[in-house]
Amino acid sequence: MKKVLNHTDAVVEEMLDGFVKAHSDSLKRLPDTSVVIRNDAPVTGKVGIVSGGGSGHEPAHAGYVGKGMLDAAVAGEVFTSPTPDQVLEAIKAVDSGEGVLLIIKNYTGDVMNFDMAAELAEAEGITVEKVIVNDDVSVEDSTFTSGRRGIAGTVFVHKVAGAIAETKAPLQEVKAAAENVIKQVRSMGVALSPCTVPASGKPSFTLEEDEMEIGIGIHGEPGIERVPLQSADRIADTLLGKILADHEYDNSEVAVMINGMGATPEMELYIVYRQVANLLKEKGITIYANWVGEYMTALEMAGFSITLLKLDHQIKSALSATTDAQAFK
Amino acid sequence: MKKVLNHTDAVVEEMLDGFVKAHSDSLKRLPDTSVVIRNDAPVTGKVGIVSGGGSGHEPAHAGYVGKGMLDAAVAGEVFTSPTPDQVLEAIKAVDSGEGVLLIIKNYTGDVMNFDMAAELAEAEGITVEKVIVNDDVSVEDSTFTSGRRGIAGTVFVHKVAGAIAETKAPLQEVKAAAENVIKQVRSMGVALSPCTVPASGKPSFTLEEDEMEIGIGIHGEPGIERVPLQSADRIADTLLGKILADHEYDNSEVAVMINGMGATPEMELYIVYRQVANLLKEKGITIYANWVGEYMTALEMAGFSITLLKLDHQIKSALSATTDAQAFK
Amino acid sequence: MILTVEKTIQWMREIHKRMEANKEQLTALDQAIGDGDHGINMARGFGEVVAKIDGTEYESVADVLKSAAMTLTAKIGGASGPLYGTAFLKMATALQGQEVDQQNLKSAIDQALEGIKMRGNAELGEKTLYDVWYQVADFLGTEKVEDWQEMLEVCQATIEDTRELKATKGRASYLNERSRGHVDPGSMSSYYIFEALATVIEMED
Amino acid sequence: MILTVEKTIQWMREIHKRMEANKEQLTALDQAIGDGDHGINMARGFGEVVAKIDGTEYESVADVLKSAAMTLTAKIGGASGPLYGTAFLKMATALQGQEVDQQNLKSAIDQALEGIKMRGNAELGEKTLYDVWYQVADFLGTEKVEDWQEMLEVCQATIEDTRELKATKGRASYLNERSRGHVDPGSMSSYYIFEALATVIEMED
Ligand SMILES: Nc1ncnc2c1ncn2[C@@H]1O[C@H](COP(=O)(O)OP(=O)(O)O)[C@@H](O)[C@H]1O
Ligand SMILES: Nc1ncnc2c1ncn2[C@@H]1O[C@H](COP(=O)(O)OP(=O)(O)O)[C@@H](O)[C@H]1O
Ligand SMILES: [Mg+2]
Ligand SMILES: [Mg+2]
Ligand SMILES: [Mg+2]
Ligand SMILES: [Mg+2]
Repeated sequence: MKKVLNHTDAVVEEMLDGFVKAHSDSLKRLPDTSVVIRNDAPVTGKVGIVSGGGSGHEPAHAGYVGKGMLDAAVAGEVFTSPTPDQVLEAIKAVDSGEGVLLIIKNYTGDVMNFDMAAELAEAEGITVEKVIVNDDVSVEDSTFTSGRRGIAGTVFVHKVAGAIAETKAPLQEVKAAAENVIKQVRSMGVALSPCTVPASGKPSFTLEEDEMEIGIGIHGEPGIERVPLQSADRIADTLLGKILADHEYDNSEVAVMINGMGATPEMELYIVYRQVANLLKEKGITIYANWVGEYMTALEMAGFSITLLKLDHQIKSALSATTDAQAFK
Repeated sequence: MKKVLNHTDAVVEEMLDGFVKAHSDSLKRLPDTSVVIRNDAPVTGKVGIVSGGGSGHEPAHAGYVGKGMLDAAVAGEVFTSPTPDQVLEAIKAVDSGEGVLLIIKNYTGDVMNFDMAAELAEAEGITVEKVIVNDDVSVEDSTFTSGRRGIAGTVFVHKVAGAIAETKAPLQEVKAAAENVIKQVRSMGVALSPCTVPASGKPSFTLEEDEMEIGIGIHGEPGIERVPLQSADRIADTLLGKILADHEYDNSEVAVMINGMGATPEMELYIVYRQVANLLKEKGITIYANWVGEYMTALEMAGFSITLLKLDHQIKSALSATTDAQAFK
Repeated sequence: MILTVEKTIQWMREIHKRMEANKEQLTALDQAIGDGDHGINMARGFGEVVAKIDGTEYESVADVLKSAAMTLTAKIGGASGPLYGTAFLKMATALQGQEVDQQNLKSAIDQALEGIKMRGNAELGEKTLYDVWYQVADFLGTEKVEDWQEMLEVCQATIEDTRELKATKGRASYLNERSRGHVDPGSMSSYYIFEALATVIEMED
Repeated sequence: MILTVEKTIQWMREIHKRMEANKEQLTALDQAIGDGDHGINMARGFGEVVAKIDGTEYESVADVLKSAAMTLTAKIGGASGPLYGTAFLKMATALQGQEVDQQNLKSAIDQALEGIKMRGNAELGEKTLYDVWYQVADFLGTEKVEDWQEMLEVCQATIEDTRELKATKGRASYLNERSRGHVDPGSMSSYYIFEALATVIEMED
């Protein structure tokens, strides 16, 4: 394992320390927690928005804290959902009396820990609502299983919910906006190389030079299928094909995200964007806005995901609203 | 070699195509060239600013094209300086009659190709000035050799020159501002893994699990010294130590850039930033602003560089000026 | 009385030892069908449990279990944190004010099982740690245990059974058919919990 | 007359063949002390030269060289593009309106050498392609060449000499002492240029 770090069990601590040092003009850390919040939280009259999850997905989640996006992000250990007490601290710190929305990615661990935090917060008299993001079309959508994972599409949920909350909309409205995005967003990813959890020191899997994993999540886990390495255009065809087959996009406007998993050069992301743009044009789908870069990573995994968000009037204006979150522009 | 691409000899072409597709609201490509320019170029009354270099350094250089930064970026093949005719096209396209400043990184190839372009442009009656960035303190500074390389500090030169040019300052003033930044900026980098030029298909060097290269450039070249892998804090100490020894920083204000080389997770960059901030604090040097992320990469190399820019009033206000360049915020 | 305060404390220490010793194994199992943090999580969690215990006086078995539950919930995170936290909390509640014999240990584990089910929404055969707790509860209900190693045989068989199952809950479920052929990491860590339990129960007082 | 239009065209083709055949070797040399693109650059550049030549009629040796010069400058980039572009342009200028014999070939290469020096600012012994051109010019001035293979022996010895030199110009200079022990990639590509030249000069008309 080759990483720039000091102690494998201090990575989250030191990263958060560096992060708030770098952005102390707009953010701070709640003392003795792994919670990063807006300097001005709680914002009077505004619904608080809290997200978070395991670390290793940087810039998620602290990079999305800021005016117009999250009020707080809770960081767990690498790839490990944060614990209920940490989430509770975040909820308490951002509640202005208008209630708090939790944006949770659909992983058993995240759901359970955030649920417990919500129960604890409710017991303290805070109104809490939750939305669960499950945008990964590579996973079968079934009520008998844990369902689909939440991956890069989560960033759009942050953005839209954050923008709506900034208008001082009530909790139910903010929640409805977030759920609308969740209904309209689909993603799928591919990995060319694994990643290494610092405390483990071993790569999450091994791939031959000519293999890739299709349908991966954001935790260095194996994907749905191991297939021969293909050209950028063919991979884009496959991922986009799965996404388009999963939702009704005819004549629609969309936002596109090409999300690097950590080690994929921007050069390659734009080569993928090119093909996605070509394919969508062919299909008569209009790209209203795009994001190409690293938004929801898996440490130093090589690979990327494609996210398509089908737009309506509300989502469009929320995407265009300003935010001073570090990692979204 | 595992890369997301179609044909190894089409990577630059397809990347540029994807890039301008993604950002067509503010940029375009000069037809049949590898030049990306602002949609509104040439801007009347404004000095034009052109930079560029080999590809593989994304978001450099096209990511810095925009209001308040570059008017045009010229892309060469991967790690290969662009040719004079391409640079000439860029110069011609951005000259509004106020002259053009070329921002060149100090590599023999870049210097020669941009020089030839400048000669051709002068022959067509365009006033051209050049500045040469050489911020890499790992290289000995000598008049008998090619001197120091230009690396991540170049981005600050783009920003400051771009901001000054945006105020419609005359060419000499823009040039002087750029040269002032060059005098005040120092950088040094480290690599934990090599990178692979697509057309070559072979990694630029091999490193053992417990080794790193200190004093690397941005082309996957070996560094000044191969040493055992060290902790984040010790690496930061070494790089920063070299930088601080090279210039007078007492009681000064600085801008800091922690630049990922391509595959280094943001987590690690913030762990480095933390130590840099601690060290500078100890030394009584004030951080006025910081940039942590990928600004000048070497494909998928793992590693990072530290850049310190000593500030004065002009640089400070130029750094704070707005820009709509994709990759700078 | 099969568990005393001292033995319960010792139970926690024995669990911790096993989680440390098998950290890599558990993590490797989790890499195959999960996200590769299970051993790290368990070692960290029970490390914290032991650290907490070291500085505290306890009145009852239930107190020790409750303390462990709180620590696990607050220090593990992920899926296993809430699940084991809930399991130990339910055991603590079940054993409140009681001395521990096989019978109320069985009730305690029944309660833990209910807690796991409530939290994780899993059923038998979904390739999760629920499977191991279910079979242990079942085993404790069937006969008077003389040899606690028999409980471990039950666990071992269950773990082996998880191998060929298709996961339908937890992270491994995303792999669908590809989840077959690998032992469930959480079932394995549960095995170490019961192995530690058998060890302390069989210890001389 | 040692070079005709046809032979000059053939020279370009022979160079191209060699650059393609040795693309990996040149790139590997450049990986050791540069940025690993030299073989790719040279193969691309002379590929373009040949493509251009295929569609064009030439009147004179100078015309062919000038066409090659323009293409190299416009299609290679990096350090080698301007350097080889300049070298061929200077040769073209020197040979303008002339038939080519050893004497004016020598003058042409002298001019190329001056051009390289002007562009690259290198001197003898700085571990660059300048070294090879310098020794070739020197060799052509000393005696009437009967066997063109002798020129290649001179080149080979020079390349070998670059191995132990410390680079003070170009990318390899950043490596300082670490640049020793590796042959200069540009010197190697220059060798192929002169090897191709010897081949066409010795060809039957
Ligand atoms: N819904 C569930 N019900 C019961 N146990 C579960 C459930 N989801 C996961 N588990 C257990 O948790 C284990 C994984 O724990 P761990 O790796 O620590 O958490 P995470 O999956 O969040 O990384 C699995 O091996 C499985 O036994
Ligand atoms: N200043 C110089 N003068 C003469 N030759 C040079 C100079 N700098 C570099 N070279 C030659 O160019 C070669 C490198 O060419 P190439 O790899 O194509 O360009 P780059 O260094 O820009 O990647 C070196 O091996 C050397 O022979
Ligand atoms: Mg986990
Ligand atoms: Mg080069
Ligand atoms: Mg796990
Ligand atoms: Mg080179």
